[in-house]
Amino acid sequence: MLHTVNKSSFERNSLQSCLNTIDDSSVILFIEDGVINAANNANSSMIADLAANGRVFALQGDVDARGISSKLADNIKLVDYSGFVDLVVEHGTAVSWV
Amino acid sequence: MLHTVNKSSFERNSLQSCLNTIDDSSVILFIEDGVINAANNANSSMIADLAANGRVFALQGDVDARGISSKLADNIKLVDYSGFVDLVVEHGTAVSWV
Amino acid sequence: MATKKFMYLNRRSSFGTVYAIESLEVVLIAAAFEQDVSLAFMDDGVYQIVEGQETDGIGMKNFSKTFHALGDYDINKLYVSKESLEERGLSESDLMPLVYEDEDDDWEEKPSVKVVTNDELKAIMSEQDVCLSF
Amino acid sequence: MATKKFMYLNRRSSFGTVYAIESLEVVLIAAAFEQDVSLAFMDDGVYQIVEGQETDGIGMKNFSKTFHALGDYDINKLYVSKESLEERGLSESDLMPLVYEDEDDDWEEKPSVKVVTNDELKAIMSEQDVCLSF
Amino acid sequence: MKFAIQVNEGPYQHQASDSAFQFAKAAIENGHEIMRVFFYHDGVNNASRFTLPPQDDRHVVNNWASLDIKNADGEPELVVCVAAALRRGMLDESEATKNSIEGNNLHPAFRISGLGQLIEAGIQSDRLVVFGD
Amino acid sequence: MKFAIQVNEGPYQHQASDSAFQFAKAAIENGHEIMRVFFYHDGVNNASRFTLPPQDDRHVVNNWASLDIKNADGEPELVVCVAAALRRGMLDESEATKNSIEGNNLHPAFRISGLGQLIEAGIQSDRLVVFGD
Repeated sequence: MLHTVNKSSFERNSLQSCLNTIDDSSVILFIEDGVINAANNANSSMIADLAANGRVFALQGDVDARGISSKLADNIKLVDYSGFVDLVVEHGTAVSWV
Repeated sequence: MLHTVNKSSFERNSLQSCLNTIDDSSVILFIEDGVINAANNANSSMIADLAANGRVFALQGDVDARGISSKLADNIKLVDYSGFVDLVVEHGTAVSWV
Repeated sequence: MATKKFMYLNRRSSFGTVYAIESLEVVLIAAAFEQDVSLAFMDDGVYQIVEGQETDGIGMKNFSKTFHALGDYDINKLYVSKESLEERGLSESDLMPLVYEDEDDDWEEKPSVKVVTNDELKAIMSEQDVCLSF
Repeated sequence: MATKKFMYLNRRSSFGTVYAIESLEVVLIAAAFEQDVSLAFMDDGVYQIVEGQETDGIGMKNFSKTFHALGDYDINKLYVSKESLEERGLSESDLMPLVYEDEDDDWEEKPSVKVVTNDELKAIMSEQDVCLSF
Repeated sequence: MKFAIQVNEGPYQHQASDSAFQFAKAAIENGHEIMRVFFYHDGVNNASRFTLPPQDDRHVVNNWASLDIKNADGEPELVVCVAAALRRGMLDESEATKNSIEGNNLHPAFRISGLGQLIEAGIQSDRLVVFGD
Repeated sequence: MKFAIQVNEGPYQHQASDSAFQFAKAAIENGHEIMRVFFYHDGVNNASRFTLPPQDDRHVVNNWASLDIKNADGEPELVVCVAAALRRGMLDESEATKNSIEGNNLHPAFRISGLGQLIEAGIQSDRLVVFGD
């Protein structure tokens, strides 16, 4: 499964809820304000293990828009919209943590 | 000042942000989904002291709509919309933690 | 048509936003399509099915009773996060007693609501073909 | 007209929602009314004035440069929550160097942005007559 | 006392507009004046005369109109921000004509004006209360 | 692959509609099919032909229209939920006439239909992706 998270974990609980129910083969893609979760900050430990396993992606355009491209946490993989489409194709059911 | 909080602290950080910057003479009114913060739950300690000082209000109509009228935390004062108006009159500047 | 597993993921309470009522409207339509339908209630979504909602004081429509109709539409898999309930000081007895009649068991009335752990929910979610989030 | 203290409270980042840009539009209009204007940036609102925002990849308008115009409109009290910056791994040097020319000090260029603790912000908020939240 | 109200969200999606209406109604019933309601962001969508909710639900737009909030000149003080309105497709006859659009959707109990009306409301009212998401 | 997209928020207020558009565009460029975009909740507001953003900003409604998503019969597959639309003042000519409203605001690149179209999209597509707040 592909889980998209579009909100900052500082503002909302959606990343935590996603992490509570994500299975071992799923990946997470941060889009919109969700890319704030891809920055190196006080909440980074939430996703460190998943990222180390190559399971955390962030949308490049949204990262650039927030001015945090030089501040990403370790092991975040960047994709463009075309890469977003590929993730949906590859990982099957898409769950949006809106 | 009157601070209104209209979101659940389980979903958003607005109650915490309000508490970080509320001064000693201000009161809080929970409206809409903010009344979830008036229920007795895992986050109740956030507002226990303020409530004990009589500084925490909740809108009765919103409490009833969420089915939590029998589950309120200690010392929450209920008001109707008329009481909401009175709080705005009495406490001056209104800050909405939208 | 092929049968797919549809999950409706409800994470918000009933009246602060429109998502709860408009999610329920989708679910009622979905019943006609004879797909495998599950509803998940987690986070503040658990408040959607708390017993005793009264909306007279806010001038909004009280649609909570509509959940009782789901059983008649063969929608009887309502999964509620145990952890979400507990955090909110709620238990199963605070929820509406939603039921359905089991056609495979002499139409016996059975509960539609099942409180599950997040780990159980994880397994249920993993089986879904389509997830609609509200 | 009487002079009142107006605070614009910005708690959300720039592009996920419209609040940031439409807040800035209000502030620019407000300048014409010669009121006492302060802006507060807290929570994810601090991202609004981070240096180096680039929106080509999302097809949205990059309005971040408009913050540089505030000084010309005598809007030079931009308070940024220290705690909000720190939580997000940001420091003052990550913010846009927003300045104004001080007419009371031989038009010397001075910083408009002031990083303050939540306690300092509390005191500033307490003095306001009107608070517009975005 | 003289109140001003800002509404930041549209009808039905968020409770903000309902809460603001209930607040305004209670203020008027308590003998206060609502000098202006300013609709900003998606709040502009509260002003559509095309709105057709189900029979058994409240009619948010008509609720606002029923308050009949006007100034001394008889103009509506349910004010819709022009910039926010155009961006979201809320037009009165004048804006529609100016932009060569056929038709318009602004309810006659509302009027379109500039952001200055919000600042002015903040200055002239005793209290400004914001309702949003 | 055959994609369906659900859009839950209106234009400009939230990024959801922009993200969904960029995703749809990329999918088409990569050779996939967008079999339907279903606009629900405030998402219905993406279909307004009255929308007039500032010159220097993107035009969200025209962006969607530019994708020219149609089915084999030539009908638009930018589908607006009728219940959500009526509640929010989004009308085509037929709904306006039926409800005795003068005027309508649906952009011709979209069509109004029932919620069954969302379920059908879930069944018939290979992937359904939701964009919301």
